[in-house]
Amino acid sequence: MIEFLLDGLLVLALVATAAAALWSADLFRAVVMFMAFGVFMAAAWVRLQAPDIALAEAAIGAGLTGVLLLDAVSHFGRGAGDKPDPGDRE
Amino acid sequence: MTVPLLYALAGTVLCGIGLLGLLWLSHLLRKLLAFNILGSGVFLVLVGLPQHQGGPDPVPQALVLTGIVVAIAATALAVVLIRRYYHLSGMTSLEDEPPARKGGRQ
Amino acid sequence: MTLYLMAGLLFTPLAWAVLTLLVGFTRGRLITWAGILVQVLVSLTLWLAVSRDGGFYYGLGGWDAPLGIELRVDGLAVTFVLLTAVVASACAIHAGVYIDPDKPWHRYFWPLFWFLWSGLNAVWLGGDLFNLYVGLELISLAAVGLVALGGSVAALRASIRYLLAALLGSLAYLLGVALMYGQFGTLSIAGVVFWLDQHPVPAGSGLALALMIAGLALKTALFPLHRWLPPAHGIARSPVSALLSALVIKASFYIAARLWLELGEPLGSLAAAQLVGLMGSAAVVWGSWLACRQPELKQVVAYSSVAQIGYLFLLFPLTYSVSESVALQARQGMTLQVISHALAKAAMFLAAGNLILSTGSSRVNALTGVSRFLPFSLFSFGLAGVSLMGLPPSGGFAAKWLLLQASLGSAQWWWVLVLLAGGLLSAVYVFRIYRASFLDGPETDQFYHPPRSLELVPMVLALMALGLGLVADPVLSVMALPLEDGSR
Amino acid sequence: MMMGRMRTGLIVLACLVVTGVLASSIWTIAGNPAPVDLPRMLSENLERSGVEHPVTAVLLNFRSYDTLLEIGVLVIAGIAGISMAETTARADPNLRTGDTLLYALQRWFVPLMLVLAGYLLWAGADRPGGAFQAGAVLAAMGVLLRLGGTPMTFLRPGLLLRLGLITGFTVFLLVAVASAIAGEAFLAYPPALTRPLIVIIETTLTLSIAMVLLALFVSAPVNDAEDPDEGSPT
Repeated sequence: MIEFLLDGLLVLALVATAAAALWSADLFRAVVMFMAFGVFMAAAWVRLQAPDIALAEAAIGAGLTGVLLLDAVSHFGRGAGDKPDPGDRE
Repeated sequence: MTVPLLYALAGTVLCGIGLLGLLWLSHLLRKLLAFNILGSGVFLVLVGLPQHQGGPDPVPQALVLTGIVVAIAATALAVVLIRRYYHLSGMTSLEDEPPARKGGRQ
Repeated sequence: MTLYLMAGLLFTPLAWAVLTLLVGFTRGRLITWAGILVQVLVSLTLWLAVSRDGGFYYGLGGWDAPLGIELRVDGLAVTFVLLTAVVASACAIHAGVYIDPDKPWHRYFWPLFWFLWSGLNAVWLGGDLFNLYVGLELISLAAVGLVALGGSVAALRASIRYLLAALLGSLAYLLGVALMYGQFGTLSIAGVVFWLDQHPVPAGSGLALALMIAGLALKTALFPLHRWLPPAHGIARSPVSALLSALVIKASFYIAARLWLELGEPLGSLAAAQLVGLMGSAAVVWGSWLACRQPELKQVVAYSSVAQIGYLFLLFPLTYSVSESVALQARQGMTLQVISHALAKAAMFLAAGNLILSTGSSRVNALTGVSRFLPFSLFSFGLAGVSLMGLPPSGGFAAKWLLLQASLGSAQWWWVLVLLAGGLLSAVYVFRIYRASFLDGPETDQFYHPPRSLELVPMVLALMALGLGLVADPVLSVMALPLEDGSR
Repeated sequence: MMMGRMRTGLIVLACLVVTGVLASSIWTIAGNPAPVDLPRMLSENLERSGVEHPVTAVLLNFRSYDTLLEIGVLVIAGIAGISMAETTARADPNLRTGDTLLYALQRWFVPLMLVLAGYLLWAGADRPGGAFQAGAVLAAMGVLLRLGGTPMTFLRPGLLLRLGLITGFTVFLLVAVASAIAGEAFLAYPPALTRPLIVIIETTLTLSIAMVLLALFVSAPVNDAEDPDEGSPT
């Protein structure tokens, strides 16, 4: 029972960080949320008995992709395009 | 309901979120984040669904490792393209026509 | 013997990608010519071997499916391997002269080109669902890299858009693969077909096929998912456009068609088949209509690709719950349409590149008076147009004739209207180019003469497209060869 | 504005429908057992694969063709990336050398990561780990060094970089074709040499994977020279 609770919480955290990564107002924050999402994904892979993927996800998903995107965000500058900016202005 | 099935269903939700982000958001970096989230959702389904009955299955796990490497390659390439695009045009989305170039394409 | 041929076929493009990466553009061109020679010889020999002895399965790494990856070497696959060898060689020869060797980034053209070729071969031969995914990604990334090469704003815009569409399509396909694996426990297409032959269709397996075909339709730019194609194909260097339009979009279509032909009957539905056919028809009409209205030459050709892709998707309704003979006609029509469009469209893009080189402008209006200076490239363009319009004796005519017969044979007359409308509209956009070039303009003496070799390549391709109708029967007989089960 | 609302609504609706259909389909599929038991076949053949860890066996033996092509994808991304990079060496003004936190991170993490990468690579044969994870850690280490201001001249587009990008791929490819020349199938390792060959492939792959990822990170911007494209009016 307690295990299911744990898994449920992890799933909730995954969904919440994914949504936050896409819709937080600040781009920098969005990428940090994405890195948190990567960490939770790594945990999910451990729960799925896939340690290989967990390692790869932690190194690539959370680490490398995150740094790559953070670097890009700093290139864009914090001011430029940091609104969620939905494409519905016609 | 088993643990792998739970994660497979979580994968579908992530797919939905990722798809929504990819279609709705216009900032290119956000689209890229959405692509990665969509990919993670697909990977969860790929591993979770077969493990629901059979226990750990190394084949989809290996496939996901391959998929992750392909995803990082695509992401890194996209970042290079997007950064250069921003550097040259000052734009972060594909929505507006670039000022230098009017008409020509419908 | 065939074992060595297979190894050569898989090894050569990858090895040449490595070799050309290490040298500059000019030396890369020389190396590429050697590679083309090897690859064409290997492809041709393999085609002859298969047409004599029949197809076989080739287990990579010595492992058979489902544990390992099996390649499926049958008549259709080797025909497309040979087609790729012809078209890619032509584009490479053209590119060797066309592309400016002094720009430092053009050294990366050759390795990307060879990776693209290896990806195409992987897709034609692939018999494993996940391996096809990797092959698709190989093709997409190489194609995006080729479009972006040089990196002007417009090229970057087009390539980012192309990349995002291609990635979304791949993920949809991969999701379908995940469902297939969850359902059947195997990734081998033959394994799934074998199991479905003997068991009732399990519930919930239609979605996997739908997802895969939807993703592939996006990558093939089927209407209404076509909007990424014209910018990408229009902005790239002409030899790259030719590769993209002739071969790259065919790869994803080929997988969709294979999946539909093998799994469509058990897993598909009549509504889905008709829907795909409807989208194809809309593509034919809408793409041709827009092609008539584009101000830029290469956009005309790109929108013509959107239209010609539409014909291919008529395969779906024409093979679902129809008689065996009708399905055979539809399959043959599809094959001929792929081949003739590949040849004709490559010829057209290469000729368009020559015209742009000669007039110094990409606009249709700028062609005014060019007919007096560049009749050869213009002639190639027109010959290719004949095949696109579907006039006899071209390959396009044979393809559309077969599709027409299949429509009538299965009493689906509404596709006949599409075939006719598409033919008429394509005549309009081809003649529009001609009219522009035969007008007399004020400044008719400032044209640059491209080298003869540039003009020769599209002509050869256009003549092949034209002559395909005459040799359709032998080509189709190879394609219909069954697989030898004993060689597994 | 009205159109925009409608479009947004449609997109949200479509995504909800996709999610719902997908979830219900997964629920149905999860109900029936898969007819082919691949994990069992795998464990039966594991001995012949040369490594003890099943995931590594799948990646580098049973489905090695996938891996070969996948490294190809990585190399393509690297090529396309460096085709956009500067061709002349120039110091990157964006490097943040003065950051003390970064310096501390570097001092502690870099040796740790190096050890970790080595361990992951070595562990791959019989435990979780392998070339990809090790390569990624190595690349992350490089990124850290780069952010700290190490110039990394070997990442300038030049022959050295291109050699580094493809070394792993080339070794893999040569092994694949050597077995084919010996009369086996493409990529079939000779039984006696399976394990050493896999180790060699993994080691060179680790270096190349790290190199590609690092090159993509470093080459991200910025080169002002451009080609006039064919599609634009002149």
